[in-house]
Amino acid sequence: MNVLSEWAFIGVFFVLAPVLPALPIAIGGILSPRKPNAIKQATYECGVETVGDTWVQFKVQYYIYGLVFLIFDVEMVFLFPWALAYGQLDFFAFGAGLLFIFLLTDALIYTWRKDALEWA
Amino acid sequence: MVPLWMFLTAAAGLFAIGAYGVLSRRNAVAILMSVELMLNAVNINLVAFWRFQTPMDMSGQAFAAFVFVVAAAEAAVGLAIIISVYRGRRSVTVDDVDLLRW
Amino acid sequence: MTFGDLTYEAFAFGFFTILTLGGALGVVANRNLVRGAVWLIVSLFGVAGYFVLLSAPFLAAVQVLVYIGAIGILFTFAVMLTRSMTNLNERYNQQWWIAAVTSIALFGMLVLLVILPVFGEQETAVSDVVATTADLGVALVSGDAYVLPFEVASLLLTAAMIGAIVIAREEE
Amino acid sequence: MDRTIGTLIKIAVPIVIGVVVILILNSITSASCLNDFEGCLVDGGMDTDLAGLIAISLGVVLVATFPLLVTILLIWIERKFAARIQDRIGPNRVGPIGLVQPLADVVKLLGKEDITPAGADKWLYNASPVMMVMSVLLIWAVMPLTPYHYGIDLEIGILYFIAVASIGTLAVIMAGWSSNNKYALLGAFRVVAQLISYEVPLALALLVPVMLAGSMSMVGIVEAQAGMWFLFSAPIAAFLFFISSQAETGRAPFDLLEAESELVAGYNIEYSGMKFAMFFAGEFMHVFTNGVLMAVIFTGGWYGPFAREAPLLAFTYLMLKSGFWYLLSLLMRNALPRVRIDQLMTFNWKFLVPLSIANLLMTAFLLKLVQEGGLAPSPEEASDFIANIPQTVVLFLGNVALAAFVMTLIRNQGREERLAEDAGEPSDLTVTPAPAGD
Repeated sequence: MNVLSEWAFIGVFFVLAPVLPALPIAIGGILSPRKPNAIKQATYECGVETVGDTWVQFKVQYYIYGLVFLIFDVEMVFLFPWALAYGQLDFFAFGAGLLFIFLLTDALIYTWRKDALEWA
Repeated sequence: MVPLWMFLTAAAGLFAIGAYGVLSRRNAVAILMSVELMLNAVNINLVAFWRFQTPMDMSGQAFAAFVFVVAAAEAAVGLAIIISVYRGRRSVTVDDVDLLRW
Repeated sequence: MTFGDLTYEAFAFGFFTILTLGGALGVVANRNLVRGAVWLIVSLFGVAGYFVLLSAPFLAAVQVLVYIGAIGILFTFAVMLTRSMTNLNERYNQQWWIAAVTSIALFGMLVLLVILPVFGEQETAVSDVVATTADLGVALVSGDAYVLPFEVASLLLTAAMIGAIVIAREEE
Repeated sequence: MDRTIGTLIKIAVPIVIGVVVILILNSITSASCLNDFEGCLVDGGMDTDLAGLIAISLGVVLVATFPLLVTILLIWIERKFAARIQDRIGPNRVGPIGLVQPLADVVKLLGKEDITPAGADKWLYNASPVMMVMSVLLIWAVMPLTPYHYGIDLEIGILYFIAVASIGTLAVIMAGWSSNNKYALLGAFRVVAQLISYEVPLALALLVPVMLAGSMSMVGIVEAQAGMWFLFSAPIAAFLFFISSQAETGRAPFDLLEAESELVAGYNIEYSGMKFAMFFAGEFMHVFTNGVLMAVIFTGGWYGPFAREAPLLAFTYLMLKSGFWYLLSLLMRNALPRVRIDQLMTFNWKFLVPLSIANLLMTAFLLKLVQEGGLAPSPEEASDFIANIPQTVVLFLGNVALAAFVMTLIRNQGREERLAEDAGEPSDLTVTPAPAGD
């Protein structure tokens, strides 16, 4: 079970990592004065009263970036084992990887020509 | 070592909760989230059987990787459809989207 | 340092179950969909913990990277874009109790048919030799194993990307 | 004359102190109980698992507090460096040369009042600064500090690093949403769009060292650089990793995170006191961590003459190399103007991502060519310098060719645009001025 004892370190790290930054925040919470009043807690709009609640009509652009990132992220899932085992593979593996990457670059070229990646 | 049936019951529970979410929620995005849960339950089962039955060969991990691809593609296209439905109908609750053409 | 005795592992398994099933309940029964997305991310962390317990570290890292890093963010964007984050009072449709009954029946059926036969004997794994990520890399591209699904997966991703972009930005 | 002696002394004194400290520490670490702490506990009558757990948590505390302490020093270095570039002195009142200034800042911040805005989402609001710092701290779990002292040698080191970096993106979304402020939400979404688009070239650039080293674990990558640093066999990948890791932390020219001209100072507008300080501590630590990662992945981590015999000497090599990269990113931060959001996105999707894909394919092809042609160093002589030279020359030339090709492409593109501008009609690729809307 060597895999598990390796990850025990990571498990303890995941437990301790939030504690270390939370410590100063907690100390700050104790030491600092606590006098909340309505004006202080109003949302900060450069001094102007807030208008309407917190949603704003969003552009689809954010979704397009998230989508392209998702597709390239999943491409990463396949490319990491391919790159890892690349030493012991032959030219056929390079061809398979080339085709895999070529198809996804083709999708990127499509989005480029359709100007989907523009910010405006 | 945690026995196999514990993993299977947990995955079955996750699958049932996901099914309940799909069947009962009104908001399309919430339904898609529950579908993601069901896909995760399938993934747990795949990896659990791979670990207990045949840890030597690669079938389990490869299958789980392909489930990732399908889940990602499904989430991407599903959310795109929901966004364009929202643009057309200004609401995402599933009951309003009843006409075949809008 | 041996770490594999039952108490620590069972404790870790219990913690991850709480994360997964609690997150799943949060996704199903939340008022404000952004918090629903956060519950989904919590539940996906639990599933990543399962993969670690099943000694598949590559899948655990991929789960965090793909699901939480990309799909979680995509859901948050979609929730913002469709303005469904204001707290929805009627979350469930009318036949929610039928849905509840069917899902409980589904869970019972799964337990009866799938888990009972396996209940007794599968206490420990068949062997501890676990295939590594390099073997996955070799398997993904070697002729006799998974090279065809490997290429079809990239085709599927291309089609999903182009299709989603065409649908999403239809009006400009 | 006495001024030069004064400056000489000022330089000599810290170096002497540094050497003395290294010698003392070197002798301490050979003490028995420190080396085998767990054995110490077990002899003291504790059952093995509890001892194991305590040894692990001690290791975790040691590995996690190092970056936090270094951050305090970083704040001083940043302010001094920025001051010197703007031709002023920088903090020098508190302490000998302003060294105690960061501690004074921390004490002041501890005293500041934490105002939680009305209608804020309590749980997410408090969790996001902690998650921001956590996502940086977790990277240090796999960092190989010396040949024998490192957190843990994970078999999937690099993938773990990218996965943990995406938790930082989540922290930004949660901060933007939970502070119930329109502009914070807008700022958070612009920053998340930047973070996720720059993660694509980062991951593609990291594929090249994994391919060269044949292993994903950080310790494996450092060991694979015994013969030749990856900086020389994959310079374009190093360039891509450096640029996208700068953008990933929201520093230097990609400074949208808390730019002054930003919408009301970006997503951390509703935070005050120690929570606000945590966002900045996370950012400073992230920049230093990127410097150390640049050193570990591309410039041979702790490798150097006699690195294996004296672990502390190896550690100083690592710190010198990461210091170099860290100062380079500081220089970029203080010298370059800020990039507008649409130029930022066009730069990434139309230059970095295609370049990283071309670089990956070119390196894969050349690596296969070298292996077939027999130029590659055989495994047992992989660590001596001479055997690595043929493979590195071939890869370096490939990188130079790709860079030359890309440069001519850009030059023609620029010339075509100038011609179009002279002829009066704008070609389709000129960068349109910033849109009036968001």
